Amino acid sequence: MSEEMRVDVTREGDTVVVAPVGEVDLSRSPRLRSVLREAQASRPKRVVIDLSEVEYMDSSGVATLVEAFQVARRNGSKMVLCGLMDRVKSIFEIARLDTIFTITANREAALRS
Amino acid sequence: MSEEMRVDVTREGDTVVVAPVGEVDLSRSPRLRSVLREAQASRPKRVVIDLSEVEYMDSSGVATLVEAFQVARRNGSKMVLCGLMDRVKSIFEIARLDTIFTITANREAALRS
Amino acid sequence: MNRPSPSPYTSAPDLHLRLVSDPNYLSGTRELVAGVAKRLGFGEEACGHIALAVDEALCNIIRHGYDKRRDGPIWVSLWPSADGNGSAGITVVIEDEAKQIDPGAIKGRNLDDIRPGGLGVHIIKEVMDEVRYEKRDKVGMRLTLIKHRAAVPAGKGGGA
Amino acid sequence: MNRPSPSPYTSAPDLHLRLVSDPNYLSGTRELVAGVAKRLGFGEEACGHIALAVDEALCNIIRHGYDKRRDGPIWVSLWPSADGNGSAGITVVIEDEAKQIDPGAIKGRNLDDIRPGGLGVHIIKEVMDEVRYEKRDKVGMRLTLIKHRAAVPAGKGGGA
Ligand SMILES: Nc1ncnc2c1ncn2[C@@H]1O[C@H](COP(=O)(O)OP(=O)(O)O)[C@@H](O)[C@H]1O
Ligand SMILES: Nc1ncnc2c1ncn2[C@@H]1O[C@H](COP(=O)(O)OP(=O)(O)O)[C@@H](O)[C@H]1O
Repeated sequence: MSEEMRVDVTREGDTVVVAPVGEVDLSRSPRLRSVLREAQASRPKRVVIDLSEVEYMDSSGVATLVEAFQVARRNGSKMVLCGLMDRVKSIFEIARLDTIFTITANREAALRS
Repeated sequence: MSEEMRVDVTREGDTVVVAPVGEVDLSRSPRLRSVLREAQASRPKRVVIDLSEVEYMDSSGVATLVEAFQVARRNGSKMVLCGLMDRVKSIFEIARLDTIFTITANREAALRS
Repeated sequence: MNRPSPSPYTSAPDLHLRLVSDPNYLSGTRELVAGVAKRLGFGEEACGHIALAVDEALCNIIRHGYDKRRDGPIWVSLWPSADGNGSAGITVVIEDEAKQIDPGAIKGRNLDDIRPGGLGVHIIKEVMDEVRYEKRDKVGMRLTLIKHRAAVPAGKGGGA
Repeated sequence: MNRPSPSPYTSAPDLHLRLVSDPNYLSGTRELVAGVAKRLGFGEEACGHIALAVDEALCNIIRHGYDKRRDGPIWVSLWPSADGNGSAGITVVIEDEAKQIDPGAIKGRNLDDIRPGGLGVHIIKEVMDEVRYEKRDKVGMRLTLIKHRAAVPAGKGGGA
């Protein structure tokens, strides 16, 4: 009944940038998960997840990112999160995951990392 | 039970600027009404109502502004609205009041008008 | 408080909110309605308009129906709707236990007459595709609001 | 659908929402809860946290209680609360007709073990002041969430 969440995927050299748009909750995280799986299938050197257009995230979104993080580690690729709004950053802090992920302020910094 | 709406009032020469903050709906318009009454009591030459921090307005807010407009006309003072967000402008259009009020883009333009 | 009489719809609404007639709860109710409309595929402006129509209807119930009493019950029911034209939309039914009034007596005023007030019904009819007031069986009023999600033939749907 | 059994509170809630267990309605429900919390004087961050706790609780009901069925009833009730310390707050009660589980078996996991999932209960307990799971009389669970509005520390202004 509802529209699918928009998730923009762009490739820049060895890097793939995945940018979901909107609210990543239980109704939307399955879509983010399948886009991430596809993006990671080619084993890119670096996966940047740009959250600058994500206004809300719950634990289903966080779980999706933890899963992608584990895939990246298995693949030997680097994963970076960027552009987190305060309320999104807050859930990573509550989950004590803010020190596990590499987090940069914006996409440019993530691409340089 | 709930906090009162913030309404900033500043005087610049013969002009009084009234700037409500937040959502001007039935729960908040009585407060805007009393602030406007007080601001208009001294019969200022010009009343500027700065709506740039108003995220929402319903017909009770519009009615409050129409009332202030009528008081201004009786007092021979000029009344200008400024800084309307799109969703606020929309209700003035639906009420066909967008041509009755003098509306400027921002406070500076209102003070020059 | 009694439950509202059965709605004109055969299926239970997906969301059904009971609130008391306190203006402080208008804001949360608007957010609920706009949030649901967004998930049903309405754009930002349309979501704002649907929430505005519900706000205006609730204001009228509080002011005219309950004479500003803050403890009267109001029920807001939401259904995703599929209309005959293959386009989807939202149906909102608002019920109260307040004063009954002849539906024909509820109408928007002539806007050329500039005065405070008298805009609510006009706004509701302007932003929604279908607007229908009825008396409920024993007590109170029922207002049905429908908005289609685009692909609506030019010329707005019939008002009340 | 049956109504939930009487809540532990003597007065009817100011707002009482019934929704079906469809993840698409999480968003509207969050907006309702955050909008009401804001009017009760909570600051922006606290409103976001209360809405997050409700979202996590609903997710768990949908996933664990109803095994992802989308048509199970869920009731969310909201009360403004006044506690003994003279500070106000909000009480949220969430009820379902889903699987019953021993409240003691619902707990957050050790966060040192990094794996997907297992965060919901931890988040709920972290952001709310009181969290109580119980079995309802015959069927389903009841979760009571309370957040106090604190004597707001200077600096952080209470919401508008
Ligand atoms: N829920 C209601 N109960 C009783 N009367 C109503 C209700 N809604 C609208 N009305 C009537 O319709 C009239 C027009 O309403 P409206 O356009 O909102 O303007 P206003 O409320 O400012 O008069 C009201 O004055 C009132 O007589
Ligand atoms: N409403 C519920 N109904 C049944 N079981 C629940 C409910 N809420 C939580 N649980 C149980 O508590 C556990 C921990 O939940 P949570 O911390 O949200 O992590 P996750 O849901 O990812 O396992 C769940 O795995 C489940 O066994």
